[in-house]
Amino acid sequence: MFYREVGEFKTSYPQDSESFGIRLDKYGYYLVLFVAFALVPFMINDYWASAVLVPFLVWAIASLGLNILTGHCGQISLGTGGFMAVGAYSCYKLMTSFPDLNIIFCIILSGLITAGVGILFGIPSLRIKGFYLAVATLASQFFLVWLFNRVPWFYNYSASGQISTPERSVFGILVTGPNVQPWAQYMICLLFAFGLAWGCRNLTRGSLGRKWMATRDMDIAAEIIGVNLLQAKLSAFAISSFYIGIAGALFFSVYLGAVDATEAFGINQSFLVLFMIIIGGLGSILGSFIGAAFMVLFPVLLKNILVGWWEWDAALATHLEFISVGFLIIVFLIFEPHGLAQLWRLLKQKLRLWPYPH
Amino acid sequence: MQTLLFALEVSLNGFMTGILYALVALGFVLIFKASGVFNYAQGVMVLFAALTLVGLQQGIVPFEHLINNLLGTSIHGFGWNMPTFLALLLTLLTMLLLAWLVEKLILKHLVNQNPVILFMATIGLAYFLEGFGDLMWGADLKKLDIGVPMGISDTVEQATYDWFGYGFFIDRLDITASIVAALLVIGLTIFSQFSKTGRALRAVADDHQAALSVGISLRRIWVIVWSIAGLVALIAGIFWGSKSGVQFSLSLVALKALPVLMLGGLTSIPGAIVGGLLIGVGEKLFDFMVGPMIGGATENWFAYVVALVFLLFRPQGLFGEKIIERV
Amino acid sequence: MTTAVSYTIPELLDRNAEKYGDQIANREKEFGIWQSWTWKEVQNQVEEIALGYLALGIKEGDHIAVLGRNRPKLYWSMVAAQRIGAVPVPIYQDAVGDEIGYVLGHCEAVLAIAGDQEQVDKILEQQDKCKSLEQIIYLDPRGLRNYDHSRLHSFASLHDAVDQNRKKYEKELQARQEKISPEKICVILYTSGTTGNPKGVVLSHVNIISASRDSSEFDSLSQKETVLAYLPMAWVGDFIFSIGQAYWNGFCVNCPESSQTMMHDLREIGPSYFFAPPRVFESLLTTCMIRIEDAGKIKRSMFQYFMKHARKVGVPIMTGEKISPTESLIYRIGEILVYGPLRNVLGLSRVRVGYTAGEAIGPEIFDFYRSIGINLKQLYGQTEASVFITSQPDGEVEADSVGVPGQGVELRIDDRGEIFYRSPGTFIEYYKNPEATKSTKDKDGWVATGDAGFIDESNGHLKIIDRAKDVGKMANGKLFAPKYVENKLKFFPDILETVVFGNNREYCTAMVNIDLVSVGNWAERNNVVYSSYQELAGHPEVYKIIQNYVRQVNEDLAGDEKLSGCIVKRFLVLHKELDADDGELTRTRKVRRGVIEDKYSDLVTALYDGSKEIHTTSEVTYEDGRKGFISATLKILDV
Amino acid sequence: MDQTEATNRNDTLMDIVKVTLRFGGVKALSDVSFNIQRGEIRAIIGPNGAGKSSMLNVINGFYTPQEGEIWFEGKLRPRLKPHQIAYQRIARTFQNIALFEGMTVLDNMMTGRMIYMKSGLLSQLAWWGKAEREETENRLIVEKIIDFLEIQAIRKTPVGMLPYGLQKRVELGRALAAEPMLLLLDEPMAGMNNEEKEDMCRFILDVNEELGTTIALIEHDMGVVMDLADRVVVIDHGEKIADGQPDEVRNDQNVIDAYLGVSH
Repeated sequence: MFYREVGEFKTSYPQDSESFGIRLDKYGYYLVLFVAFALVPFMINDYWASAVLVPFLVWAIASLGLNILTGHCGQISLGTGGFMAVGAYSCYKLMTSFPDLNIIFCIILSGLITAGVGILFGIPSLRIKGFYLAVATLASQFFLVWLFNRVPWFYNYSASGQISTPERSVFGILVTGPNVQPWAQYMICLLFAFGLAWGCRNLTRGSLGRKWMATRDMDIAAEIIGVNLLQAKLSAFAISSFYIGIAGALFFSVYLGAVDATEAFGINQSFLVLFMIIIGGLGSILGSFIGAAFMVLFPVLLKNILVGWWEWDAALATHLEFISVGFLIIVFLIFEPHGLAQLWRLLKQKLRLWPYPH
Repeated sequence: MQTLLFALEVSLNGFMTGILYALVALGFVLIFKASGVFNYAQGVMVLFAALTLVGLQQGIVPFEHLINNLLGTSIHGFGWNMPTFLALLLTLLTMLLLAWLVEKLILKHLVNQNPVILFMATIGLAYFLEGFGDLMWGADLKKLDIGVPMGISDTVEQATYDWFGYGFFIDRLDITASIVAALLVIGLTIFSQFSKTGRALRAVADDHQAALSVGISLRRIWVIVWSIAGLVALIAGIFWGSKSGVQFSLSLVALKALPVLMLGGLTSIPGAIVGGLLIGVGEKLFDFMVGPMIGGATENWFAYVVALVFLLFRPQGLFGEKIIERV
Repeated sequence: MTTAVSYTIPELLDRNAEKYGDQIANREKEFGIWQSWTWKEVQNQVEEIALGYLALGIKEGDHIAVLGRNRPKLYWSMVAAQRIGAVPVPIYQDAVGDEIGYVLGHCEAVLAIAGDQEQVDKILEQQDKCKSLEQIIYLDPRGLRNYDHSRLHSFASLHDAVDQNRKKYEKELQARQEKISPEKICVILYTSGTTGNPKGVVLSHVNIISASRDSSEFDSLSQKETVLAYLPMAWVGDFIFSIGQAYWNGFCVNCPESSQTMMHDLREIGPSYFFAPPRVFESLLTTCMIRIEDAGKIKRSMFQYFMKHARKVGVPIMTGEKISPTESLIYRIGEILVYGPLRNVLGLSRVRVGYTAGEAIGPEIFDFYRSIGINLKQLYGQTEASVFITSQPDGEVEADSVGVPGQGVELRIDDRGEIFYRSPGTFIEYYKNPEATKSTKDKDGWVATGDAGFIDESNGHLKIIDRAKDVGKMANGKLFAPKYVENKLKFFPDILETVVFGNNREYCTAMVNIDLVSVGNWAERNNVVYSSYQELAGHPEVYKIIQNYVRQVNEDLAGDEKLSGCIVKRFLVLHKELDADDGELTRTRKVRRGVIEDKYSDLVTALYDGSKEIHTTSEVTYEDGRKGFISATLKILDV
Repeated sequence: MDQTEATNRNDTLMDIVKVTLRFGGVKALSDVSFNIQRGEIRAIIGPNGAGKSSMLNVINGFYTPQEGEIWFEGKLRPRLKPHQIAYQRIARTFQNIALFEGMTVLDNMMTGRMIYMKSGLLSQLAWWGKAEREETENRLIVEKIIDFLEIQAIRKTPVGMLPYGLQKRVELGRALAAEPMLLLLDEPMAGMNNEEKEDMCRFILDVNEELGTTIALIEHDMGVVMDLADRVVVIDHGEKIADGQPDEVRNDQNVIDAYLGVSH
């Protein structure tokens, strides 16, 4: 309805493959960026940062990562929590071992370390497919969390077994530790989320992205066309883990500040991210963000209503959250397996064709 | 000698745990064989069955927590205990109802979908059931006791002491569980080999299309297998619940049936049993011998890592059928 | 009188290359994107082609036939021909072999430029009819690899031929260019005509350029316009828009990727100046209505509500009349919800000036487009006039008039009602056909249009009734204007084509062709099963629908004293579509009344002898040129 | 190998020498030898289950024969993985369409150019330099094939939404995108109506003539094979029973016997 595409034409291939090819979409995208970068930092307060925006951005990064592996490359993983733990503990070890190293590099290096671990656990993917692989990834989940719990070197032999972040700053602005400003927390996560989403878009529209999707859609045909399946799958595992590792590092260093492996990176986190991409949309960057927003906002909303307004037990709210999430997953899988992003696409399609129905 | 005997005792205990793993795995295999659905919710079904049983038995008012919050009342149980037999029966009925609902509300709408989608749907179901069970019966740790013999078996201790000079501590519950599990396996085998429904079930597993074309109702079969899986879950729930109480962690233990399955092969009933025993004994022994050196609690991951490594060399599992790729 | 024209088309090209050098002159969607050429590049391209012609030995005054779909290279080929003093002769690309053979032979073309293998095949097939034809150049090499290349050249190979002696050809080109003058022949366009062989209308540079200039001023066209070239290149309209006006104003001409993607490409380009025959507007509207039918109930009723409102106030708004604030507000809401989006999906959002011509357009269709805010106008013209005779100025648009005479055009209507005109665009002659020239154009330059009409005294607008020779008398002396009635019937989307009979008879009758798309859609929605066009056409329910339409038209006619004799009493639905390949329609899809009356004489008899049904057999030509027969029993219904 | 064969090597694109393929105990191919000349259309025919598809799978490396040699471009081909064989510019289509359902026609065909795309991870991540350049260059080549196959109107449609006949055409397009030296077509006309078959025939001939691509195809429809193929090899029960011009093969008694009882 709002689209006026007449007179929008492309005169070169780069133009034709732009991410936001329609003018209106492009304006919308710029508007979102403007709000996110120029307005929100001035309006944000502690509650919004810690309850909504920062977790949203961190989970969005994790969703982007899992979506590369599951949505684009078609390999199911239930080990997201474990890989986030690798990111978090790498970050912790890097921060404490090299206090002079800029936190940004620590986070990126944590991503790279996680990528390495991801490759290791991705090796079976060549021989194991489908559910078998899903179960195999559970091994990484349980093994890694156990590792960080049981080997004291990882938590610097601290008495509580927890790790907690030292204070670090970027350009003189504190970004980690208990005294960090909400807007600084938000901005660093936003920068990572933006940069990684942009990179994800570039990867998935290029030859590597097509390799992944070909592997997902029909692996035998892909191989015969010249896709080295091992390379395609391992690269998906590596890059996916890179993203998830960064999410884990941010989760620990910027968001929570102190974590315990079992609680923070348990199997439920793996499911949480999986649900984000199912509800948001498999194979969609936008979907990763929508899904993360939904899964972060939904419990907050539920809690606010049930506990805050109606003064119910918090435990009850948690049960209801489980029920609703499970229910929603089933509903989405039945009615829209491509998630909210697909609904958005359909809506957009409708608006573009308006007043025609299809 | 002492260590060896000790290890033997550990193995025996592992063997008993393995039987429980096998029981849960059996539920998976049944459903997978008949419907191609990899039912992730099987573990939660175990928890749900146990919760329902305890709740009924202890006379907990369903949703009492919710009702109290909604209406401002403070109901706390009916104030009586239900006879175990009746509670068992009602629980069984609940599991049958659950099977019927699952077919009606979920599976029916997902026929012909990619198996991965179905798998994810069962994860959703698991979440739902977990929340629902807790909402209905409360999330606190409950003790389950339906009169299954428990405690260390004196007979075994005495006997082994007489033989080896070292008394084995074996829980009577485990012994009972083994016997029941064995009976169940035998019963299921007889059922699937000789009953009409059982034959239909196997036909469906072999070839969906062919089964449909000879007039076997796929949906009816699905209800049946999910019901049987519910029954198996109930039995597993009883033993496991009696052993370590009924709580959320029960579903995590039940999750271990997954690597058991991988090891045994997704479609094989004997595989589930052998796999369960191997994992049960393996993880106990590993923790006993290697655990202390690397920090203990290796039971958390041992099963998964074994399955992972094993699958690398034999992707179809111990008893699974070899996958031939075609173009 | 306007000032005389001192340019030729090639000179305009040079002027544009200088004036608008880096502006885009042509675009063509190829390989998924719009490839563009600036005026400078076009100038180079044209020069290169012109040199190529010289290398092939084309002499001054030689005729070069051009046939293929709209592509920049073909346009350049025409201008290049003019550059060396040769004359381009575009030919309808969908013409069958015979017609092409006739034109090639008649104009004695020495060179033919063909778009692709299909066109090359048609030319080669007709070789014996055009002995003068020496060489063929093709654009798309596909499928031509194994052809005998002694007389066949690829477009690309011209370049090599030139390079062998570039200096010499450049010098010759220079000499040739100096010799061309505005009075020389610019193009020969063959008009299909409703009877007989096509006639070659000879137009000079003066004709083309003055017509383009005057019409551009009339609509204040500028260098900024964008047009989509999708109508046949052999049609005078396309020549005027895509070469005449484009070169005069220096605006950009865009060519679609293929005929299937035309609508999509139209939307991408978003022309500001758009021309289409009524048929195109009709089918656009039909598709639009069919697609709306599929919409949900709420959306459909919303659409209908706003369209009703637009019918009420849209046209007055267009003409600049005042309307009440409430109505204006509703129209504005409609603009957001329906009109704007609709223009967008039709690809007409940016149309500043839109024209329809060639035939009468249904008032409903015409008003539909105007009411949603598209400045659609009508003009009246002919090949012989370089298109423009009359056109509607902005703000003076009516569905049933064709506007006022353009700049420099004089009009005269004789006592029989036939329209005559004289203008700077008036053609020189019919090529090699002095008799026809003489009977059409008198020595003072007045040209007979063959159309009957009158000038509305109130506003000076010309109104067309019908072909002069087709306006007849009923047996009772009343006026018989078949085209008028036919058009009214054709305004119903279910009716694709119709022929009305009644000259010198007691009453009128009609043959109807249903629109397979529209009626088929109806059938689908109403679960009417049919296996063929013939079966659907003969369906009793379809007959009922058509009967209903005829009744509506009759009511209209009865209201008009002059035309009350034209009421249709009996009709039948034809078992096959009237087809240009069978000679029943012209290439521009006008009905050939005489041919049809002869071919279906049995049906005409039956329409008047009171019989309830008739068995008939008729010849059809398939797409590949084979012929066959189909027979059917047709019902005849009294209205 | 005798002298005459050796001199023929220049015109021979592929030489299949005594290939035997076994699955467990079952012999799918036994001792099959034939060659494919440069620029020809070579048909492989035979009754159902004769081993035609296995032959194609051996040629493109999906199956590795237990015995025999494959000479490609005058060189003995070592044991290679299927994706390595793709780099030798052997492309194929599949009997049951094997397109990437979740991708558009354009992306499917761009995937066909996989073997030419070599930009590094960082370049792709930033969409800068080689990655973007490579994308544009390859897009142009793919667009030319789209033009060739006359599928401009559907280039951005997800393949899952296309009718069967068009999907087959897109699959041919994907194979052509690899600019193959040897194009393998596995029943390119299976399941098509007559009009679609005619179109496909024309495209195959055009590919062969215009692009000069050597084609080996399996086809069931004998009429089609006789029209298209330059030479035909007939396989039955995993063994070669005839090889030669279409006319010779048609009149070969072995072939007639093999086809007896098979409804054609």
